[in-house]
Amino acid sequence: MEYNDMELMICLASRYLEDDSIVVVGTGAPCAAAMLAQKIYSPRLMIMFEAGGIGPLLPSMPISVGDSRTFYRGLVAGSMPEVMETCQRGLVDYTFLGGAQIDQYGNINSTMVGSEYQKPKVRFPGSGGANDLASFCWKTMMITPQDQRRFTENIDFITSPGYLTGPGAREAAGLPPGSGPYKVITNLCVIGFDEDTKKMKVESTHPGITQESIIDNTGFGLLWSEDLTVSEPPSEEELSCLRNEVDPYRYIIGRL
Amino acid sequence: MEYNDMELMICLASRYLEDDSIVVVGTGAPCAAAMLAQKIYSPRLMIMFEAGGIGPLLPSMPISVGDSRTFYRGLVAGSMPEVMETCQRGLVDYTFLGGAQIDQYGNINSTMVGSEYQKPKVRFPGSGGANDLASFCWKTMMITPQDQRRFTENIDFITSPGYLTGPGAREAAGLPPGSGPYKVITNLCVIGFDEDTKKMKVESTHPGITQESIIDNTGFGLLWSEDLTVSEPPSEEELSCLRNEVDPYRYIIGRL
Amino acid sequence: MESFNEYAEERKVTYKPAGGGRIFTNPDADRARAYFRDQKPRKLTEKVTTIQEVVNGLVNDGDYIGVGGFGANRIPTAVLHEIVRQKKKDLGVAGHTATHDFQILIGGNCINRCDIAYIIGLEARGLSKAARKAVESGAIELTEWTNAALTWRYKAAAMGVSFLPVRCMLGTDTGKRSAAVEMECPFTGSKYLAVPALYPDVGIIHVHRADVYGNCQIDGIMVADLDLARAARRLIITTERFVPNEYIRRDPARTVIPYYLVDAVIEVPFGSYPGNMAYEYFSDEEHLREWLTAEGDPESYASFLEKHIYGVKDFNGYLDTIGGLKRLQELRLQENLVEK
Amino acid sequence: MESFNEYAEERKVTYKPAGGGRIFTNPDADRARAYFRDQKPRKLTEKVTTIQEVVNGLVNDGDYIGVGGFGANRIPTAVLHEIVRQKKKDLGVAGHTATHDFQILIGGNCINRCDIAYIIGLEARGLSKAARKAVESGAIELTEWTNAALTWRYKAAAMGVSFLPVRCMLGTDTGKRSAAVEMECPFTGSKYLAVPALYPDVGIIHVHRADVYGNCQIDGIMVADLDLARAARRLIITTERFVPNEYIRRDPARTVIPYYLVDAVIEVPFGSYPGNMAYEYFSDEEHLREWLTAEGDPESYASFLEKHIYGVKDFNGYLDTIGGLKRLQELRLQENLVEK
Repeated sequence: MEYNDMELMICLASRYLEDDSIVVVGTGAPCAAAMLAQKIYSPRLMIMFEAGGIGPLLPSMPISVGDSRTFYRGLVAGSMPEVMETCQRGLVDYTFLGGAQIDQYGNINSTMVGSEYQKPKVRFPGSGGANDLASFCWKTMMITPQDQRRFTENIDFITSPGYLTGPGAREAAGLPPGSGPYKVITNLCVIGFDEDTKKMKVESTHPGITQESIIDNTGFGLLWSEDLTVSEPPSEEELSCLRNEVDPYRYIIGRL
Repeated sequence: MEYNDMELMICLASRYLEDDSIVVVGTGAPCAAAMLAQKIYSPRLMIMFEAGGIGPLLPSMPISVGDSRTFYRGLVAGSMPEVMETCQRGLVDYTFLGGAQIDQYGNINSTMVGSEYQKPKVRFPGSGGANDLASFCWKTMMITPQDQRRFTENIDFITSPGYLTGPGAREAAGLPPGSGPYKVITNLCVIGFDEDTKKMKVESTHPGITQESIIDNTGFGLLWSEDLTVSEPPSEEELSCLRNEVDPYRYIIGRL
Repeated sequence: MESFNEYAEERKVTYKPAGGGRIFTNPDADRARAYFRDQKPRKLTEKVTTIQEVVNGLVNDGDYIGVGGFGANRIPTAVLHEIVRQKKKDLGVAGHTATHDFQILIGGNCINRCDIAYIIGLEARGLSKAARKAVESGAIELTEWTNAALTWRYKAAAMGVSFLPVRCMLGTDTGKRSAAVEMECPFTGSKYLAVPALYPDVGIIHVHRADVYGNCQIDGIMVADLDLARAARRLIITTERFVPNEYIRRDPARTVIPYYLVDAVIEVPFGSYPGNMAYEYFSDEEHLREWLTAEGDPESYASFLEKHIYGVKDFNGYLDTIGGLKRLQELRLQENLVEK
Repeated sequence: MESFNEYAEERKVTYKPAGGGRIFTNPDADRARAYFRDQKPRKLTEKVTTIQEVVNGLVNDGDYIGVGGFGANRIPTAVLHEIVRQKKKDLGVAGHTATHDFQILIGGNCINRCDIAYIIGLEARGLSKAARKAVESGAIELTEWTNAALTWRYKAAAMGVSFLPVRCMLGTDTGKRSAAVEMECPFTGSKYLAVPALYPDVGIIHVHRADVYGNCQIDGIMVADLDLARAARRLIITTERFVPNEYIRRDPARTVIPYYLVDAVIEVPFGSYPGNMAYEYFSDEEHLREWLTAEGDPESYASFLEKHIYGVKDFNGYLDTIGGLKRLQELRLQENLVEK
């Protein structure tokens, strides 16, 4: 079955969300991945939204993390402090972030490009809840296209913490021990983080993608897993569920 | 009209609760005073209870500051943090406290009598919310019988702050400026606090009570107002309202 | 334009213990995070059990417990009686206006340490002689706080931080017998007391409605229970009645305790008796008076406890001793005839 | 027995600014207390007024405002439009996921400073070119925060303290561009950032129901509005509909904003349009798209604002320009056909 990059990334991401765990997601691809996971792999995955929606029976894709779908037939219609405090307290397993730049330690920039803060070349929306979720949730995941511009040695602004400067740096900064980046899912490969160096380590390359092309699309040196595999492509079940139930209007996955 | 000490104290106290203000009360005499004030002087006096009840249409005297009467047809059925934070934020005008001992600066003991903390001669319930309310509310009032044992130079334990050691002491301790003891209403007189020394100053003596008997019943030196008056005794309206509407079963005011 | 970073320069400040009290529970937020990650049941599965089992399994000798409600209002009586019946020992207790709940645990000699705000008294009902005697004997180690301070200690834990700044207890002996620490605001220089997060080993809360997963609704005031539920390492819920999950989902704004905080849930009709349960039944003032009176004499106290707790199998047995459904219906009527 | 006062000895610590950002509002809790004592309307009297009057009377040039809801969900559109129409200048804004609300104020050039968590974007809808241009030009002074940090800054104010300790922003440039201060826990020694209380001059919140005194009910999620309502020096409420005080008293547990926090209340049906109002009407995605598109070209932008804001008298006039009740009924249907 054919599929596009977005479909591939969403299907791969959905497989990492364990059943009986809690994930805080935003709109877009992360939400699609969580919905897909619920429908195929993890029926009791609990989805939270930072504006207060907890455990909805999502009827369709929310357009805002605060719209009424985020608590449609939900378990709790709470508040932003309620959700953020649940995260800070250590109850949330996963979160998904996006961003304009990411470095080898999984630090993410969603604030600005440029060298002068008050006069940015490009200004992005900023942290929103991203810094909070990357600080508090146990495992941070990212879905992002991979290229030299995005995967860069020195990002212009660390909006949300990855492993900062390497081993021990999160703990030294005061961030909760044991938390941090978990997987980065791109259009080329699935990347984890090396336990010793806390640097990105490619775990699987997508079908048809060469190591070379991954290296060419990355602005820093990547580690490679000793057990490097080829990513299992989206199954027919995943794709049909994603296309027919999760995103029937193809808002997120776009046209083939 | 005849009246007993409790009726006298409640009637006098009720006159100090201004309309359109907020008071946090406990059970017993303070609650009776607030209800009486609402019915005669201050129909829009807003009564709060520290367990969370806000603005009830009190059908009868609560037996606990957390029982269901404290929010009966109320404006808010809130929580303890909600009420305490409203007090800490500076929105609450009055509170009423009781206690076993009080000193000339209006410091109150409701914790223990004795010299050894771990082996008290008599142990009382402790602060409850009293320390909080005395710290946060703008004006603290007290209804108490007056005698040498209660009105004492050195109280055994400062549970709730009055003016501590005198002028500036509350502020130096970090307590909110402008807050503090306001009136002490006893069976003998109404006592205010001298602006300069923050010591108790008698403002009015009750009908038939001599200055001598007040001095005899006080364990420290009292100041006397230059405008010392005789307290206006309970009116017929006050007494009949107190007896027929506020406390028809005479739980608080007892038998004549 | 005005700016308010007056103290924006690096500066040395002093943390100074305000009191010599002991902190009975570890306030470390990271330790709590690890516990919540590993032990909190995030499965949306049935957690229905019995009072006997839950006390046997989740309440250990030496545990520190936090009790929901407000003394004799919406209290989890069934669990408290079972703790006494199972002779749990050396419990620590958060005494934020602990009245009848405290009195029950004192009856079983279950407590050896207590964070106090208000104990011994039963508000307008008078004082418990048994509780006073236990406390005056020195058998219970005490650290002094206030209702707000204990509420905010729960809130710190609920927020996931190890302390919060507060403005109560300043300048008083209450503060001197607490375990608070004097500090100042990094922005204004104002004095504060820091209070440590309070993570009870076990929280016990009675609610109006819950589903079998533990999603809970409470009517009326919440007292400090939202924060207690979030602060507790283990959380036991008793509920007046079970409702279907569908009922919970119909109005998610009413879910005040979500299932992922809850370790066990048990249906206990009239579960707050002899305490008041808002909109359900009033407190049994007669029975509470009997209890206070019985405490006056060792023999009558022992036989009172035997009759109502030790001598019965469970909470339903207790309800039988006080007149059963007939008496409970009177109390329901009293709650509803409130304007009389 | 274990004790946890490891750091119970007096000790020196260092407060160190984490970032060079400016604090736009005075975090002093005593100053706020004095204001609340003197200015907060504790009278239980009618506070009904009009949008024109309230913006004229309660929103001053230079004020710092906090907007309720979440960007394009339950936002007080009528007040925001009137602020633009009355050409208010030099406003400060709390930008916690400020999306369409921010976009409106940018349309009127009303903002000169902003505490940012999330601005410019409209979530899944894309980015506002006008907002981006305004921010990139350097015309708006920025201090960087996060959604949680801003929420907790409101909460500090709501609690009546001048700061709270938090664990976000640590180690990042977000922290370096904030005005937080590095400190440590008095009990555990753990590192925290202190964030300053945020007391907006004006809070503006749209609710589902309110009585004429300002007692408010909100359906669905609260976002950060409970704390915003308590933090704001002046508070403006718009409501979908008025209800009698008796309706409020029927279920006091539902009152999330009590009257004594409220300075003015105005009934504005469809008041969150073009934003979503839970259980009432969905967001008007078409109109929001038009708005984003119009921003692409100065002329079309000007005429768009003229048509929808400057050229109409009031919010009802605006609703006429987008199709009136017919369109609004479509959005109500959409909210109710959510499973389609």
